[in-house]
Parts: sequence; C-alpha cells; structure tokens
Amino acid sequence: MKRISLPSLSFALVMLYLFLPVAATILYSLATEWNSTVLPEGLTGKWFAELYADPRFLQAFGRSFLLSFLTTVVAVVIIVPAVFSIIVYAPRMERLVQILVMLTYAVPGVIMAVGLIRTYSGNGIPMVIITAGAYLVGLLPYLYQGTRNSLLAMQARSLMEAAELLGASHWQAFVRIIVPNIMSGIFVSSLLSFSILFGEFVLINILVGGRYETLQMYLYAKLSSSGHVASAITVTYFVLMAIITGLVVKFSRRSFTRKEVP
Amino acid sequence: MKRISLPSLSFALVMLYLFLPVAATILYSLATEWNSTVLPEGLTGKWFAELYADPRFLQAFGRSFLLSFLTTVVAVVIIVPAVFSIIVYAPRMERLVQILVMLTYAVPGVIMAVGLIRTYSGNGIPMVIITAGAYLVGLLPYLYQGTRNSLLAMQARSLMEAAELLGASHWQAFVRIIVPNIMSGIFVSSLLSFSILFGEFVLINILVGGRYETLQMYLYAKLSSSGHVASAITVTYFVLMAIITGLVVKFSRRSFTRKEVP
Amino acid sequence: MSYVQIEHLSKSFHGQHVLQQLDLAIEKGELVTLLGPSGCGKSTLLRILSGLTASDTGMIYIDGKNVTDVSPKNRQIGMVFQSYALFPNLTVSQNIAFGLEMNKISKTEIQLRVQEMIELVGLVGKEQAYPRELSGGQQQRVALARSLVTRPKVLLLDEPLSALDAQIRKNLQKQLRMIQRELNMTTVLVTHDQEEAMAVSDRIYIMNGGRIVQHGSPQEIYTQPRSEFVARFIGNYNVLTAEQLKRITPNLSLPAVERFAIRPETFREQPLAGEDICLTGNIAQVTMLGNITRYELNIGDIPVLVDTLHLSFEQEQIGTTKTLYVSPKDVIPLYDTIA
Amino acid sequence: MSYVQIEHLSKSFHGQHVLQQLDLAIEKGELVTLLGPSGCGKSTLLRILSGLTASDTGMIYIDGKNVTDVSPKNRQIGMVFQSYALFPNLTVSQNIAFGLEMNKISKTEIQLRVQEMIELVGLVGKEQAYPRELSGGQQQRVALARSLVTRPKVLLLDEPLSALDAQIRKNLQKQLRMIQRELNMTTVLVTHDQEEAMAVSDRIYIMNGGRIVQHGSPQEIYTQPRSEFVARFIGNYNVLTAEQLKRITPNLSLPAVERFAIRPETFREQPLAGEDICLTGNIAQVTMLGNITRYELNIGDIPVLVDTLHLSFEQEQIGTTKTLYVSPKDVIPLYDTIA
Repeated sequence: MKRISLPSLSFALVMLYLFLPVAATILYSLATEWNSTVLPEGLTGKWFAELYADPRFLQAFGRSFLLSFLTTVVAVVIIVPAVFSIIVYAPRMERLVQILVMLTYAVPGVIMAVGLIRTYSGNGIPMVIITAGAYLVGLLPYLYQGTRNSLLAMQARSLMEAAELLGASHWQAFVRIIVPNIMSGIFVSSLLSFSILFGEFVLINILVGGRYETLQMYLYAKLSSSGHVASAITVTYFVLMAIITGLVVKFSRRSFTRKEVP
Repeated sequence: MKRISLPSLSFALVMLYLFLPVAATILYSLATEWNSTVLPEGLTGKWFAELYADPRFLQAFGRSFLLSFLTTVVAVVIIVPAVFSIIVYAPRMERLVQILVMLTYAVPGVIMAVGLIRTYSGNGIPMVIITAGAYLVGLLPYLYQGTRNSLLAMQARSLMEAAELLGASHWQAFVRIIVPNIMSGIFVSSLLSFSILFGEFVLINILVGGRYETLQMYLYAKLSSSGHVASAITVTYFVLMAIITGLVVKFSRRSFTRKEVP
Repeated sequence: MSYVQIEHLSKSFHGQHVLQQLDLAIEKGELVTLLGPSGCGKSTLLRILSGLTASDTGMIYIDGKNVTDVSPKNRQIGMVFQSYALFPNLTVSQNIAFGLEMNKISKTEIQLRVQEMIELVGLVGKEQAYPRELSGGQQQRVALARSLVTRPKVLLLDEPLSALDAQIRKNLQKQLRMIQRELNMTTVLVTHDQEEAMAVSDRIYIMNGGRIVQHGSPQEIYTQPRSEFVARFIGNYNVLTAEQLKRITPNLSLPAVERFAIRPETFREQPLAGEDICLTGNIAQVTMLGNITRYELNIGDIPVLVDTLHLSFEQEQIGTTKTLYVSPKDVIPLYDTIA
Repeated sequence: MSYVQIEHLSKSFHGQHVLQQLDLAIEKGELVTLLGPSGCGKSTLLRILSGLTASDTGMIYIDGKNVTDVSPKNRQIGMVFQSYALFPNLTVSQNIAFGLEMNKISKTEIQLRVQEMIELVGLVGKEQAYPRELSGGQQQRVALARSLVTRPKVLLLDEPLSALDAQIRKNLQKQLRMIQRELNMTTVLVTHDQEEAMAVSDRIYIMNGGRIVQHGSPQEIYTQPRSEFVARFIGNYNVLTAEQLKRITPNLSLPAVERFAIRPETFREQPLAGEDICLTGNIAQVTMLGNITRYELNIGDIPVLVDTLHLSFEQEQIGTTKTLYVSPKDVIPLYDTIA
C-alpha cells in the first residue's frame, strides 16, 4: 500500500538523524587524524588501548556501575511492592501516584540539586547516599509504569483473590503467583532504570563532584583534552547499551500473559 | 481496611522525602540569615527582588522558554502524525519504534553531545538548532506514549474505517475525528515535553554553553555565588511547574473516551 | 437452619444501594441460581458470600457457622471467576494443586486428588499445558477443577460460561450440572441468561434493583411469574391488561389485578376441555426460530405471540385467520405491580 | 447477474487460507446472513465486501459494476461495526450527519434526512447527546442510522448485536428487520448466533473453515442440513449412524449414506400417517428450557433428544417408558461427510 510511505520515510529520517552521529563517533574513535577530509586519513586502535589502560577510567566505570546497580536494586525492592499494593488494594490512590510521577518528570536535576544541598548537606550523611536517594525518586516513573502495566495485563487483582480463596496468605499469593508473572516486566524496567542512572551526570556532578568521579564525569573531563579518547569512551558506552537493549528486547518478548488471537 | 497502611505509609515517606527539600528551598529563598539555627533568623523578599531585577535572569528565562516552546511545537507537528500513521496503518512497525524509544532513553545527554559535536560542529549550522534537533529525538518517547495511548483508547483504527466508509478522505477523517479526540492527550504530553526541555542542562551546556545561556545555566552559575538567589530561582521554577502540572491534571481528566462502568 | 443462610444483607457503594435487605437460604447439595439483568447486584452478592467484599449489614451462615467476619481464605469456599483467573505461570496440574499445597496436604495425596479432578473434568493429556495454550472451554474446566479439588463447602460460579460460544456453552452447562450432582456440591451460580438458569438450577432467585423479586424452582418461576418484570425476563410472555383480556374473553371471571400473562406455547389448535378460552385472530407475522415457529396474531387489535413446534408442514401464511384455545389456568394474574 | 455478486474470492493471511474460492450472490432488498463459528472467515468476507481489506483473487460486483478495486469511500456501502465505532467527539445528530457532510449534501437537506433517520430508529430527544451518554442499544441504533442516512447500495452489519443483553438483542433484531424491510435495503449480516440468523434472514450462507458449506432460506437450511456440521450448528439435531438407525427401525429403506439427522421437535405422541416410524424408549433426563421441555430418551442404548412444547401438565418422570412416532421424511440423510 502507498500509505505506508509516510511513516516509513519519517522513520528512516529519524534513524539517519540518530545514527549518523553514532557512525561519526565510531570512525573518530578509530581515526589517526581527521580534520579536513570527508573520511579519516588512517585507522588505529591506540585510543582504545590508551583508554583501557587508564586506571582512572576503570575506577570511574566501576563507580558508575556500582552506584547504578545498587540504586536500581534498592528501588525495585521498595517500589514494586508499593505499586503492587496500590494497584491491587487501593486503586483509587493511583491518581495521586500519577501526579507524583508527573512531578518527578518535571523536576530536573539542577533544580533537585539545589533543594537537596539545602536540606541534607553538612549533616553527616555522605552526599553519594543523598544522590542515590534522589535517583530512587527519579526511577519512580519508570518502575511505576513497568510494574503497573505488568500487573494490569495479568489481572493481578483477580489472581490475588483466586489465590486467597484457595487458602493462600497475601504473602504466599504475592510470591508464588504475582512475582513470577511480573518478573520479566520488572527485569525490563530494571535494565531501563540502570541505563538511565548509568548515564546521569548533572545531579552527581553538582552534589558530589570530583570526590566520586563517575564515567560521565570522566567523559566530560576528557571532552576538552582528547576528542579521540572521548569518542572511544562513547563507543564503549554504546556497546554496553546495545547489550542492555538486546536483553530488554529479548525479555520483553518472554511473557506469560495470554497471546491475543488476531 | 488495615491493608491500606503499607502503601499509605510508603506514599507518605516518598512525599516527605520529596517535599522536605522543597520546603527548605522555599524557606532559604526568604531567609535573611540561616546557618546554625533550625529555622532562619528572619524573612525577607530581597533575594526575589534582586533576581527579578537582573536582566540576565529575564533573558535566560526567555531563552529557555523560547527554545522549549518552539521545539515542543515542532516535535508535536512532526511526531504525532507519524505515530498516528504507524498505529493505524502499519501496526507491525510498532515493535521497531519501541526499540527506538528504548534507545533514546538509554543515550544520555553527555554521550549524545559527543556524537553531535563530532558530526555537526563547524559545518555552519548553529549549535542551538542541533541541540533542538537532539531535543526532538529526546521527546520521542514521551510524545509517542501519549499519542499511542490516546489512539488506542479511542480505537482510532475503527473510527478511521467508519469515516472512510462514510465518504471521508484520510485527511478529513484525521482532522475531523482523530484530532479532536486526541487533543487533550496531546496537550498533556506537550506540557510534559515542555517541562522536560525547560529543565534540560547537560546537552545545551556542552553543545552551546555561554553563547546561549538558559535558565538552568544561569542557576548553575548562581549556585556558587549566592545560595539565596539560587533558591529564589528554584522557587520560581517550582511555581511554573506547579502551574503546568495543574494544567496537566485538569486536561488529563477531560477526555471523550467512554467512562468505564465499575 | 439451611446449609447456607443469608439474613438482612445490605450493601451500598458510594451512597448507592446495591443490595437491600436480602434473605436467602440454600440447602446442602442444591444448585441455586441468582438470575437478573446486569447491575441487579447478583455479582456483588456472590462476592459478599465469598468474603472478597464486606457487607454493610447482615449475617451469613454456612453449615451452621456464622462466617460473616471470616476471611476468604478460611471460609472453605470455591469460586470460578468470569475471567477464570487461572495462574498463567503454572501448568494445569499446578493450577489445580495450588489450593491443596496452600492447605498443606501431603504430596502423594495432592497427586491423587489432582489426577482424579483432571479425569472428572475431562482434561487428561493436558496436565502439563499452560493456561494460554488452552481453549476457552478448557480454561473454564481447569478453573472448575481448581475450585473443586479443595472440597469446599460451597461452590460459587460467577457467569462462568458467558465468554464462550453458544455450542460450547451448552455442552459445558450439561457437564457442570453432572459434576455438581455427582459431588453433591452446594453451588451458587450467577447468570443473566434465563435459559442457562432454567437448564441447570434446582432453584432460581430472580433479582432486580438489589432485591429478590421472586424465587422458586425453574418450573414454578417459569409457569407462575408474580410480576410483569419476571414474566418478561424469564420468557416471552404475552402481558395483557385486565381491560384487554376482558375484551377478548368477556365471560372469563378474573381476579382483581391489573395485568395478566399468558405463555405463547400454551395456545393449542384443539380445545382440551370445555372451559377453554377460544380466540380468533389474523396472522400478522411468522418467524422461524429453529425448533419453534412463532406467530404474531392480531386478536382484535391486540397483538399476541403464539409459539408452536416447528413441524414439517407448510407454515401458515400471513393474513390467515386462526382459531386457538387456551386453558383458563394458563392465564396468570400478575400480583406485584412494582419490580 | 445478481445485485451483489462475489466470484472466486480467496484470501490468505500469513500463509493461512482464510477464504477459499467463495461464490456468493445477493438480490436487491434481501437480508443475507453469513453464519459460522468464530474464525470461519465471515468477518473477513464482510471487510473485503466493504473494501477495507483487499482480496487476493476474485471479483466483486455491486449493482452490475465491478467494484473489486474501488476504494471504500466510493463503494457506497454502509457498515455497522461490532464496536459501533461512533465518533466520541460528535453528538448523535453530528454522527448521523457526518456521511452527508462528506458527500457535500446541502445543509437543509442534511437536517431533514438526519431528523428522518432519528425518528426511524427511535432516538428522538437524544439528538444532542454524546455517544458515551447512551446505552449500548442506543449506540447501536445511532450506528445503524449513521450508516443508513447516506442511502448506501448495500448495508453491512458485523455482529451488530453481540455486545447487548439477550432482552435488548431480541428487541433490536425485530427493529432491524423492520427498518431493513421498510427501506428495502440490501443487507449482509455477520453473526455466530444461529437463532439470530434464523429470526432475521431471507437467506443464510453457512461458513466453516473459509468455505461456504450450505446456503438457502432459514427454513431450508434448518430442515434440510446437508452435513453433520450444519445439523449440529443450526439446531440440536440427533445425528445417528446408518447402523444405529437400522437397529431402531429395521424396516425403513434408507439411502446409502453414513449418517442421518432427526430434529428433536419432529417426534410426536400420535402417529399422523401409517408409514410413521414407531420408537419406544426410557426417559433418561428431563430439562425445562422455557417454552420447550427436552427429554433425553434411551432407545435401546441409543440416546435421542426429544423436544416438546412446555405445556401445563406434569412433566413425565425419569424412567418412564414412552412411545413416539416420527415421519420417514423427517429422517434427513447427511450427504457431505466433510465440513
């Protein structure tokens, strides 16, 4: 059909717009010299070698990974049961939660930082913990959406009622029936959350700064000193994200919910 | 019922965690002196007076507003029809779009900046335009979700078919039937998009920097010079976001889709 | 006291009365149906019986015990939901075994009882299938087996067949009734389908607007409706005013009520007894409804529906004059004007 | 050539044959029903007829014109969707007027024709209501009015009543048929409900697995099914093998086919003619289905269903021996073994 051409075209343009920079970055990270020519003058692996040999890079990478991973795990453990309770037992509170979610979208890092510095700095709690706390709130929208959709798709409320009538306690029903069914959905949301935190820059930079250098800060510092190394970091980052996205796509397909008949 | 206590409690804690910093910021913006006491020593409006008298603030605010507003309008005009075409005429492409959406979540500002600098700097296009282009891609997930949900809720496909069988062209059906029904949904997504762009800092700072000082950059600069003025900016920002959130809540209730019977 | 007894039950949602002062009694081994149009409160009553919804006032007794404040998990009630609510992550066997595991039955007995149930509902060979791999009818039978295996005191069925095609529905009605009789299981069925209610019930409670408007055996309710609502809901009754009836049978002595109902299938071509009412009219319309041929007769200016078996003869033509007889005892006075 | 003619129509989705070499002919003013179980391809056929889905091969003619490649908006076809697909942002009047505005009819004529339609479907007083403020039955009538007001050549109805309660459904069936006759509107109805099909159709096409397995008037199809599938789908036919039939009526001379069908309502207590088959059996079960009482008789070891009108006498008891008669012409040989 001719009709498909419009979305196909806009789709192709968006892809081009997104992937042209990716291609340029990859080339630059492998280029010996690239100034006035259309393509670089030669290819080399030295920027990557230099990067991977830098202990500062490895430490920054490790810190980013640790911070993102731990925060995501804590967020899942706190937020998922809370969302479950609201959806199943207090659906009328959903409206309030949605406003809250909207608010967390609307409060950007810099603004959040001002408030957090005012309130919590200098009272003994390390600012990394404060930052992780802010991240936790920031993850609320993503984990809320993922959990909510999984629960609604599986009709969690009926399943809980059915399990109860069969003699299960709330806890038994949650662990044996709800958790296995939302597992893949939660996993997808967690990967998404992890990748968002892994890329966060503003909040950690303002609140903690050089005392806890993450990958993003390291990259920011390298931007001014060596474009090639910065590109190599970016490519490394892309590879990591490609792996995560691959996992997301794979797991978002695996689901116990009923297949719809066309 | 006793069961409600768990979500109520966690909800209350989240609210406290979020609003304690807000309250502290408001107080600080009105405080004469606030160092070693629990509450400030006196209240004053001078920080706000100082802020609103600063032409740099007004310019920064204007730039942020203009950039966010124009980008949002362009994004709506481009993305909404594209999403409509995909949902109604090529639903199988949805999978691809979802992966794309996931990717834009996963690529943070700093990383995007590296690629964009590599590709587009020095070829004559102002970096503000490049930034706006990147914003456009960044808005894709939010506008996609909003548009998609509105279209599915109203069963856009059946409505288009019904209109066609009644003799309407695609364009007539889109303008007369689809647009009025997704209007409020799109408005909500647009406000959300606007508020996200209004709060963006990393990309514009790296790509354009001081040449186009936005509200966030002005705030960042003020953070080190005057905590009180920074707090006053933050409060101003909160008021703006409160207005936008109020609008969102109001308009997300107004909807033509059928009310569900309990 | 009956096996299940409900007394003065009331329930409001957001200030709206959903159930008003209901009394209900069910004997052991009975299949009782709550029948009514959508929104009449029948599903709410079922949920209150299961304990999933709390009532505002009233008492519920099961097997002589006051269970009004007993939690669902301790009420010993089995329930089949309209959506089946099968656990998607468990196989057929695991779904059925779930209730037994929760009640800490031994592994060997669980295996035995699950296998027994699978045979009873005819799902042998599907033990390892997941719910999503089953047809609607098969899912329904898993839900039934799952709720029966724990040997509940009462089985509740919330429109269990409404999502199925007509053919499968009729088959499952039969199976359901057979299993219920075999286990002598006290059962409450909720439905809005009067044919289903009549086909499977020992007794029917007809509900409208949160009240019970009539109850009795299917036969009693069908042949002796007390109100116009019941007459129209349960069948295709001709409802005539006293004035209309007077006009077509001037000599009949009638009780002093406003409306009367006559079943369309009680008209016959030959009189059975001397006192039979004789009516003559013109055929205005003929509709073939499968095993029934339905005539719309105009008697004077009063339209009357007449059902006859669909035999192999030619149908009578529109416009033909027809004489029919009906026994005076088939003219049912409708006492309740409300509801 | 018929008013609507479909020739050799085929359609596959993802390599699966949904429709296979269909031929269909509809005369002007007829109401034709496509009847079949879910997944038989009936809705796809309707969508191809409307132009919303393209066929793989085959031709469609409407009013003598080849419309196979004509776009939906130029086919002059009205359609009522299962979900009604009313425009939520337009009032009842605006919904109905939409098609006329698209066809550039003058304002005054639009007003006139919309008002006419609103009266025809009985929605006077609801002109300014939005779809969400209407009941299901009212929404259905708006959808009908909207598709009729443009005076299409053919009206397509895709399970238009399936979302409604039984009572409302029966009322609307009647109204639908009345309006269709009044406008002499060529109509194609899709349904899986055989009672609905028999109640409203001039002719029925029965579909199964993407093919038409039988067509004819409701009377023809109901009394002369050609296959076991049709016999079981259209009614509650007793299907007996030749061997079983031989055992209960040894003297009957039968055509050489494998299976025979007997309608449960053709059995009678008195013989009508000398050659009637006489059968004796025990009553195994009695079910009251409203206007019908259904007996399950065991004749030897062969179970047979017998339908009688539900009269006021006592029902016969389980275990009683009963003698029944059936005419040889009501024993229908089933020729098609497939489908």
